[in-house]
Amino acid sequence: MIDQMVEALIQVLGTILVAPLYSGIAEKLKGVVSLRRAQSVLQPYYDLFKLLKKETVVPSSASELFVYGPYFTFGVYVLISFVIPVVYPRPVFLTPTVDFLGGALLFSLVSFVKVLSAMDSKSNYVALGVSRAASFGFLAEATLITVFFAVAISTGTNNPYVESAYASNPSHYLALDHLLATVSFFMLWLFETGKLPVESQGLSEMGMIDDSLTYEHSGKPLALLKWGGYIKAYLLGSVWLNVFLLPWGGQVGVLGAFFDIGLMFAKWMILIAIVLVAETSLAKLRLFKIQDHLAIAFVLSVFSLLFSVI
Amino acid sequence: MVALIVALLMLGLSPVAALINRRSGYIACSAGSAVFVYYGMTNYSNELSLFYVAAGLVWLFTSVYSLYYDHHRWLGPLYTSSILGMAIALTTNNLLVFLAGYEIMTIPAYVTIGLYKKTDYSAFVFMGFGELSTILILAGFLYSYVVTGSLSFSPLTTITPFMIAAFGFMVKMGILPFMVTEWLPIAHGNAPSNVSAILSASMTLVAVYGLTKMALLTPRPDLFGFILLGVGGFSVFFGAFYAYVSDHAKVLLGFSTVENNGAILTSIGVYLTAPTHTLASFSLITIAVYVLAHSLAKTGLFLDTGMMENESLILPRILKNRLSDVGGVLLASSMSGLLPTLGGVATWALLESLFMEAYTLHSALSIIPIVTGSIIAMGEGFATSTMLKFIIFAHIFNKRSSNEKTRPLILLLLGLLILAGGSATYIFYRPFLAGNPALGLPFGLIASEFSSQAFGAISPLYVLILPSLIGALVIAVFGKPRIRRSEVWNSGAPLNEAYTSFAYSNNIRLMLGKLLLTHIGRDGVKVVDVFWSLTHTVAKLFVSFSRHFSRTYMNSRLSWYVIYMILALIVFTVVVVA
Amino acid sequence: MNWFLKGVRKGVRTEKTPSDVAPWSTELQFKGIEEESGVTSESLRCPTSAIGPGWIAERCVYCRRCYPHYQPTGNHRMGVVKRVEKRFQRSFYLYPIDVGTCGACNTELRLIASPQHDLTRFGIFFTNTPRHADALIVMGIMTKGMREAFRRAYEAMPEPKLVIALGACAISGGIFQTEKIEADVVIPGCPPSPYTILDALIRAKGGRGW
Amino acid sequence: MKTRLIGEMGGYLLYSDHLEEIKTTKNTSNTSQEGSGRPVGSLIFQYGPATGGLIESVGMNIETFGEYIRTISVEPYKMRTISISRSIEDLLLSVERVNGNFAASHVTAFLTALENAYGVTPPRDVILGRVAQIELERIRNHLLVTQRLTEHAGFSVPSANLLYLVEEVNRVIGRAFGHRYFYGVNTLRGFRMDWQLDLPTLKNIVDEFQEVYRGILDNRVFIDRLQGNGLVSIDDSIGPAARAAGLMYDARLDGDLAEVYGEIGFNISRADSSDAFGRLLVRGQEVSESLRLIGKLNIRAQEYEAGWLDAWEKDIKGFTGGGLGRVESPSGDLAYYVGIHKGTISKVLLLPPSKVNLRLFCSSMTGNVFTDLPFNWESFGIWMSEVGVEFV
Repeated sequence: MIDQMVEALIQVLGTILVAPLYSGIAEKLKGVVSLRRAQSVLQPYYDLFKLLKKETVVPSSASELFVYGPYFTFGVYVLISFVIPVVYPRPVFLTPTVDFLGGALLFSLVSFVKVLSAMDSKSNYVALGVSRAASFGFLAEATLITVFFAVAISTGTNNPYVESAYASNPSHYLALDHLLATVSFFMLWLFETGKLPVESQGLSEMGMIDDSLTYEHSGKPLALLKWGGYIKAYLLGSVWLNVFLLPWGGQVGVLGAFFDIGLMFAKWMILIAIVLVAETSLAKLRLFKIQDHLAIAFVLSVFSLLFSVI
Repeated sequence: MVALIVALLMLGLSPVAALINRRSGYIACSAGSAVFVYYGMTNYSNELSLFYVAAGLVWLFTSVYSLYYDHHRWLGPLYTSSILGMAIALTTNNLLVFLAGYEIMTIPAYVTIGLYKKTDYSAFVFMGFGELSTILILAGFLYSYVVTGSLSFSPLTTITPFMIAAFGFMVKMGILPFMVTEWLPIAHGNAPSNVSAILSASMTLVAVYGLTKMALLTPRPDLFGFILLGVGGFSVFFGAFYAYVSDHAKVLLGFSTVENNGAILTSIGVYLTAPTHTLASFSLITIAVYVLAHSLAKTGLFLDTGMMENESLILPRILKNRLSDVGGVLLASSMSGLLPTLGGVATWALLESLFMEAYTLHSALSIIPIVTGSIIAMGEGFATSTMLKFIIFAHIFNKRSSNEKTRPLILLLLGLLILAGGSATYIFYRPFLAGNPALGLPFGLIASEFSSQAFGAISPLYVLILPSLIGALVIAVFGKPRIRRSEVWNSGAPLNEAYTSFAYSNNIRLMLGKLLLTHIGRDGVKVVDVFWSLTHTVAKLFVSFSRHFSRTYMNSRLSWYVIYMILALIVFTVVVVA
Repeated sequence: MNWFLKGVRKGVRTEKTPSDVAPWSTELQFKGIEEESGVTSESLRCPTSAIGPGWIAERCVYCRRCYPHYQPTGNHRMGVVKRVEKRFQRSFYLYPIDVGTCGACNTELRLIASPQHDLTRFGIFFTNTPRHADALIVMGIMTKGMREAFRRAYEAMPEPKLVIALGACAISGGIFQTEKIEADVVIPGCPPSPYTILDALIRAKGGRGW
Repeated sequence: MKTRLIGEMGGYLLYSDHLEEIKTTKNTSNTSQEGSGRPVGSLIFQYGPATGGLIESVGMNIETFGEYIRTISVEPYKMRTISISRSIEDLLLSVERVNGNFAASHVTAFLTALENAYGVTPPRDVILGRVAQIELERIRNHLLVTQRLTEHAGFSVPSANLLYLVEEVNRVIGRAFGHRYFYGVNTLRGFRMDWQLDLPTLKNIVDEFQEVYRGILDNRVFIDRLQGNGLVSIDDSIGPAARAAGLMYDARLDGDLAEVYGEIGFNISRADSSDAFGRLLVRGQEVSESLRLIGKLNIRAQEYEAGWLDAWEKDIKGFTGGGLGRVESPSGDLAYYVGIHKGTISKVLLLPPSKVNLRLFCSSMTGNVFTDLPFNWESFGIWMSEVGVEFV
């Protein structure tokens, strides 16, 4: 049990502390391809560090939900990092808390609380973005659930760790259902993390979707929301890497857990490279075309499910 | 058994008491409901007992709420007699008594809607569908009598009685394409909120109860279940979808009931078609848990609308109160199917059972649960957006402050009940409990199983505790934020007009214009509910027929005719009961 | 893919040191034959009284009437930093607000994001909400319509925060001779060149300038 | 070419060949109309004045029932007043600052109005110098507009590349004229240049722009954001918007500098779609055309001492009259009317292109959605600074 706790600690701290780095690297490389020297790879840490020291401005009619909602969502993200194989390849302490589907429901819980917390500001700009996010939510949530199930059905269990091990077998890996689920989940990841062609981190308020959820926050709650965003990108990205794209190489044991952090770094460089190409060669879709993007992801995931049983 | 008699006696007395004094009627009804809950808990035999608990809790909360809400002299007697009818239907084992209870439950609802009516056809539509439901159920029961030769609920060898009755119950549940029975009377009849809660939360519960009870007596597995499964799935999607584009608070909730009943129907479908007994018993528990989750949350949300001055979410004026805010958010999160609430466990269990079924079937038939599961997953996405819409525009935007304590407290209690209820599901899922001491969970796991091996597992208790604990830890590490108040940032201008609920869901109207037949004209956006327009045509025909009939044969005012018909039905039922 | 390859092929185009600054956006210096005290704003017909004694950067709109008595030196480091905020050393988010510009300050401010200048390498970024901002960059003359918006933007920002006045209009009223806006950092120029802006921003967060 | 109404300037209507006093007042507010009354569930969404998405301060009141824009009205929050009761040289400095990005166009139109009032013609070299400035401004503006469009589309590499080119154009201008926005360059007596115009560098810039431009036109997703976005009616459009709709309409053909443009051989650029995409096409072509024109002008690095002003200075006291100056700014027709009473300026009227474009923008927004607003806005090249200016 002590071993499992240490492994859990490495997995969770490895997630919380390393997640911003990947965003930093991705932004740096994106800047370099855009002809610039660009910011330090450690920029996300600098931003978080500064925000944690700043004052928190709260809209006059907002309640505690506005201030403490981000703390709760951060807590849920940390809980999810116990549950899914994002560093260590075997179940760790507290892993059985929820299964894959439960994990998907926890992601929904986060977005529910995040939306309420942001809307508590009563800002029209937040409402504008939330109304968009809400209208795509049905496809996004459905895809997340079906993708998780696509592999669950091929293995007969909804335990993410078993699925990871199952997919590492080449014949399972190359099966059509696995490949479809892989593509589908990647498309979903682009949407969930606000990457092109779905969203761009621009300055225009008129195009905001995800950015609107942090539009009114400041200081510590903002830091936690941003940090939570990095963790979310890391969690979903790592699931994609460990369960779908590259289910190989995880080492066990306490020392192995340290090795796994390095391994994840290597895997992430591959993901970052793919995203870099996508982010620098694509433009942002028209608003109502985003549903097409998600609909394709959803249909692929449903096909993946069908192929896995027939 | 003593408890049941006491409960029924008190519920039976309450309409009489209400005639004399409304408050005493509600008090009697509350007390009866409390005893009814006690009866359900102490005599827990199978999943059907959970229906007693759910129904009793709905009546209890609504009756206590009505003490602070009612403002019409006929409302009390009608409301309490409807509850009496439900209690009879739920507790009897006799087919005819069930039907009598069913009618006693429904008829006061006609009258209430008739009293509050704003349009003619709403009462007629409700009555029309209500009687259609009764006729189908009666037919199913008669067939059952023919098969078994017994007037009590008894095991069947054929599925036909169940099939016929199922359609009757589905009409009552507002399942696609009968969605109109669910929201129309509430909206157009503009029923008071406590009656809405009864109509939407516990009347459909009785229908689900009847359906489940019949299913339990029917041979299993049967392919008919796949039809229920699929129809349920589409009801989930369309219910949630139309709820999302509704801006009338009660219509939204009515559609949400359609969605939840669809999920329950799907679960019944899984029960009927499950290839293994383990899966069947898992889905049976899921039906009951879903019913409990839906009844409590829906009751709470309808009672919430009772605190609105204007039932349109576009311009709601709701009493602002911290207690009801918290309660509302908790109820909405359960309706959104979010862990760790009761609704979250139910949603998880339903999806899990669908996918387990697809896995165990492992044939072309798997397509049905897979497609249904995917459609329900989409519906759940809409449900989350819908509930966010409700809670945002009822509780966050546009509100007035109030000092009222009691009604918000009821809402808060319901919210807390539903939050804690998620962890209480351990009691119901007793055969599926598990633990993993090596990984820090010595107990508290609900494992979904289709054979001896676990498919997946969740621990609502841990989900309830851990995030808040981690959040508190974060506060301990980084400190509490330094807070300064300032007005909302609206790009440098004062915020004059707030975002409306209509605008919130307008993206979908534009995006899914083909499905909604969106029309943008000079006066704004219009969407057409395809099922409604169909039913509307039928309803109009029905209304004109009834008018013609009443003018020709009654030569009197329409409302007299309605009252006459109701009285006749009451006499009929009393005779049957006797 | 196409644009990814193009971007890689074109390479990084960020300048290592400042080069190529337009002369009439830099510091002016007396280069005449007579005594400096002999030439005044009046004698040189300076429209904003930016002469005497010496050249007053805050007021100059670079009309060149004082030429050849005063000539550009090429020194772009004219910003005056009255308050340094070290907490923003590595992360500095700016919210620009235009209270009445001609548009030139706006363009020059945007151009500090051009690959040549690249503000992000100094940890400086633009943001679209004052809630996320560390500094408010105010440009232009204070117009009636924008006064409230400016106040709201300032109110909306969390502490600690800086106010940076950019361009002659904001810091002295410029050619329009209106009120000056009180600020922690003052960046003269009409408009200030991207070099001048970057230099002042870097010094405002405790750096050595650019 | 037939006479066209361009717009309204302070109680007068400006036609392509004359100015006419308005007899009946009609509503020319910047509001698009759809239906009457407010539908249920709609709200006025206030965008601006202080935004992160737009370069300048501007307030938009958008009537919407969610995402769909019913009507829009634009409010210039930054209203500046320029006093005309000052020396004409000081006034010139203010005119430069009406719109920094079109400073050369404004100064040229203003000076031309003045010169027309007095009936004097400046030396040809001065006119050529002004034309060169306007064309340089056009290149920079079109690059900036293209950059803004790519930025809104999150198209990071072309966006950075274009911003790089805008900065390079500014540097070319800065080296030649001493100032990147032509401030202090034009005087009543001519214009100042410090250095030869660096044509080879400018050619490289335009070449690289053309490469980027072709690249972005290849991207379906990007084009999709512009096509069908912001359709304008042809009749009342000016500048790139008019030419995008295929009209042979350009003040360079019939404005005050038409003669010079005619001599150096100006080719009008046109497209055949009156949406944001068409406007981008026109701008793309115009960048090359402007470069070609500048190459032919061969302006020299020297300051002119114009003698034409002497006549004016002699009888400055007694002169009463007025003149109109009209040039094609990067965003379309720009006109000044200067009235002189007994030797002092008594009236300055301005018709900036942004005022007309603003009306076009508003009318083309009905039926659009929020996310497409920035694309349509940028495609017109509107500068609020010149809309909110009043000469008193």
